[in-house]
Amino acid sequence: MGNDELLEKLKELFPDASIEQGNDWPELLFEHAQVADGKFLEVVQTLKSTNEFLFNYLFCETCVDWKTHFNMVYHLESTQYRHSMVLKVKLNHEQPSIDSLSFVYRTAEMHEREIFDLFGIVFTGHPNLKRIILTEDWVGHPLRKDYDDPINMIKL
Amino acid sequence: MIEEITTAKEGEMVINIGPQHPSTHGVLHLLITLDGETIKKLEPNLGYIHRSIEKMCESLSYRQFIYSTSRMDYLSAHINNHACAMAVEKAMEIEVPERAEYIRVILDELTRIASHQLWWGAMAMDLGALSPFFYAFREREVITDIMEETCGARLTMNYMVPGGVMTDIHPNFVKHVKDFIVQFKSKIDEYDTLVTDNIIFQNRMKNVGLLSAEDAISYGTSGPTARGSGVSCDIRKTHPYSLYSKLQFEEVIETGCDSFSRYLVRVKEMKQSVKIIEQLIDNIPEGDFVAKTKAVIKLPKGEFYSRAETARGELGVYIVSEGGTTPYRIKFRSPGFSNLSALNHMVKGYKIGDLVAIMGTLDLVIPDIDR
Amino acid sequence: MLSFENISHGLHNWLSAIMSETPVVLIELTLVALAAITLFAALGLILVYMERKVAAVIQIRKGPNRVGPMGIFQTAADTLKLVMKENFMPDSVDKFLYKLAPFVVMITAMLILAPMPFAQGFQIWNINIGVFYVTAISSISVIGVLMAGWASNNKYSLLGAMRSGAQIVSYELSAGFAILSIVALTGSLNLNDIILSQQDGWWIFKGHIPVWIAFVIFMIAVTAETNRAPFDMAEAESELTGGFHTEYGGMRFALFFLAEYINIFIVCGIGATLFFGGWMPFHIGHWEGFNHVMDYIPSSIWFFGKTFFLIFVIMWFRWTFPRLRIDQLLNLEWKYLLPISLFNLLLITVIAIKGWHF
Amino acid sequence: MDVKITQPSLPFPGSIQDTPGGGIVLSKLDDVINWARSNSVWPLTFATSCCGIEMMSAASAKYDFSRFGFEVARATPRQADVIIIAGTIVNKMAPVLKRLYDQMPDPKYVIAMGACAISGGPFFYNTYSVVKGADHIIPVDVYIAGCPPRPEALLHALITLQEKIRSGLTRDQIRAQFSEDGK
Repeated sequence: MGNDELLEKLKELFPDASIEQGNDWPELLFEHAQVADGKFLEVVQTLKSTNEFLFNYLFCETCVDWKTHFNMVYHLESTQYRHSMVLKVKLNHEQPSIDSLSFVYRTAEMHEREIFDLFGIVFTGHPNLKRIILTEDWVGHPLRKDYDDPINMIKL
Repeated sequence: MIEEITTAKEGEMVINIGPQHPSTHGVLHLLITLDGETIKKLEPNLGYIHRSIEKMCESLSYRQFIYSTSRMDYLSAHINNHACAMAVEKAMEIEVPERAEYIRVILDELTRIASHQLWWGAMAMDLGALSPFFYAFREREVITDIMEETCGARLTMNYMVPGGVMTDIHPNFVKHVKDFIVQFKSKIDEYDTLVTDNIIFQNRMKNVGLLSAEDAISYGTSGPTARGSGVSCDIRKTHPYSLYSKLQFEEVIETGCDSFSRYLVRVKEMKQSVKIIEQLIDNIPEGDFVAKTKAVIKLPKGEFYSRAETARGELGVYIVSEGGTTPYRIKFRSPGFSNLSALNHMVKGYKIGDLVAIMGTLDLVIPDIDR
Repeated sequence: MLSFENISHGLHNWLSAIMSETPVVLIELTLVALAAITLFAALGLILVYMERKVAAVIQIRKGPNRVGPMGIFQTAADTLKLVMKENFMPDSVDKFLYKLAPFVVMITAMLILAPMPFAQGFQIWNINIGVFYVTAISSISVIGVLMAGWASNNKYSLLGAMRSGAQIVSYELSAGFAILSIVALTGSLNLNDIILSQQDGWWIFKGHIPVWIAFVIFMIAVTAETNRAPFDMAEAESELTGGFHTEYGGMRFALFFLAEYINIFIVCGIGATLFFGGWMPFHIGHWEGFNHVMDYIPSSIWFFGKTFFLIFVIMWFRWTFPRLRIDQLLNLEWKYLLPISLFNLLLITVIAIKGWHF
Repeated sequence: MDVKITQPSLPFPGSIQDTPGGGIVLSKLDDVINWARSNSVWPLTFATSCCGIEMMSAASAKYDFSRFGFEVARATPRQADVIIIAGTIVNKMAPVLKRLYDQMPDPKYVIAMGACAISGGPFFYNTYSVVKGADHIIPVDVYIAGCPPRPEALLHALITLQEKIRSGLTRDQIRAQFSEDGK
């Protein structure tokens, strides 16, 4: 499916989300309230199992700290149709939490542990949510913009 | 990894592999639960070489941040640089001169061969055959010499810059690459006699470390790991970049889903890479090797993603720009990280010896996983 | 002619002439012990050097060549360094067993030197059950390995030791059957008798294909018994870092290291004795002239030549083959080698009874 | 290296007096031991990142450090003499490195290979997890510059280490000497 067609289809399916054409792929942005209470899993399941989309390959999962809020960014691809899309969810900055995708895409488990480690986002329903890269006793989440470590970081 | 890692039950033994262990090729730490010699559970513990590259890149300019990527997956340094340069070029809408594209693809493929050769030697070493390592390095050293001549470094090149390549190729480049191809073609069969056809080796590899196609996709694996399970995922074919849409080569796919298929994919990929180099090496066009760019690169506001096929799989470079001279956020989607997540699934029920073999076929580079 | 036999006899006669029997025996025992230890050390140095050079040749490189001419003092430097290293002991080990284990392994290796016929009439102990003695003693070394693995209080060591136990106990069987087939042919357990029975040709040539099968099985089994690649389960560097000797360093490690090479020497010596006639020169049936020419080469050279050739073959294995997995290793023994060697022994017995060999 | 052994001002009765010839025998023995130690430097197979590949290159047929007797790479620290820190050391790795070093029996040596092991190298600024130089954790004998250093540089470092060993006292002996002198 081409990007334009995909954009139309997504608009039909998710009328309340903000959808726009990004630099490469259609971008679907949800506010956190729209996908709270387990609705996010439904959205992802729809994207994964609807015959038109079949987004079965989560090739990148990451997070961006925009100081006022976090953006979870999921890059999805269909190995059958070879089309891709970007799924974004806005999370609030105080208590960021979102449903874990580790039972939908198993690769998400490691990615989410990394994001938990470096951004401090809590994934509800994650089977083994603990730090994976930093030591257990590490204080703070270093990829947040307000992270500061005067001992280890030498600023240029 | 779905189950919780609990303390060892009666008759089980928890054993630490790594951080310093010969089979992990670096400082990976694996916590495995054993019943006798059979692996019940495996949990990777990363971060022993987490160098905070993503944080560091947030304060580096778009010309500088490329160097840190050659230290990420140091065996595919050129391809990493290429992916980063592509991301910047895409954002700046820089047209890369054709000569630069030719040089880039040739070097990419040489890197792929060198990486696969090192993997081949190291994997044989994991299985206890020490000699193939030396045979692999014999050819690899020729590639390193070619790289050194043109790029000035043996391993971490930083040769590709936004808009092209840093300097023109060395006058002897074409000749030496051709010599290498002749030498390599005469030796590649030796690899098969020494390792592939060995009965012990085949027994160790066949029907070990099974990863079905669905699992391969679900675990987000890419590169030879996924292609060994019959998943077509070569970015060079599915989302062609640079010159790859014009080139004649096959995407190597094996459907065995076991360690041996992953092994075969890599060995065959070396031959395909030679094929690609042969198509390009005689026709490097004259012209500029780098497009004219401003001294200070400022990316427009937005998000940019570029994908490239490294020797280990798909590398994604995700740049979020606020319009300044430094990226707001950079994420490197490293192939090894996702491939490693499938390891627990692959080793369950096999022996310790198999774990080493399976890890060998995943071709993990730990700094690439930890970043 | 100056030979080992003449030297030892001359020494004995001279000692007997100047003193009574008891001091003679005592002095001779001391001399033998000294000679055995010297041989032990020298063999260790030579074999390690040889291993490194063989590896270098197979791996298209040069190997040690800086320490002394051609690097021949390399292993001497290594040994001296290991002796001078800190003699430490980890805290959590079983102290007594930890100290004892290397000695068990080394003493076992030295004990098997006793019945080895190094040259014509040159043997420490001409025992009439030599073959039996060798098989019996050699299986003690596994106790040392198990001891080391257990005492180290390290999971890798324990795994390595357990693997080694399973492996040595299984492969003893087929090695035993391969040895038995020669015993069946000669009808004697005395190593000297076995050698003398090969006066008109070595068993490997006289005994038809069954002896070849026995020889191949013997080589596979002893490679496994000495924990050498492709059967180096007990050490398995890429899996278990160091296997049973992970926690050993310095001199204690050196003892394990040397014992491994002495064991190789011994099993190859036994192999050479059983299948290639030991010190017996290359004889062909009743070609008196040819046989006479061959006799001019000293018997010790024949013995060491054959032994070192077999050692070379075992080293060749090591640097060529990948390692087997533990279950494959045991399958190979119990499902293939053992039935084959049992049947082969039957065949050889028939050959021996009917006298079908040359 | 000349280390002067200062005579105690008041020799107490019963202290070992220098006898003619005795000192020579001892010093000769020391020479032999140093010769053995310098010629048998077994590295630990320890590599964290890129420099490890150049270490492997140094083992390969083209550079072949087995000529000097370095090829007996031991996987367990108990049997190793030298630890070649090939690559970046991060905060999480630092205790492990210290422990590996502690597990090695004396005499032991350390080579810091590459910019990362010397000072953190390219990862010096703006990183929260990199140890700025492995010598913050364990004492280093030889430093090799480069990112990564060439295999020849590694060979040179190993030869330098040999010279250092051959030239005299080990670190602990020097330390003992200094503490005797009250420094």
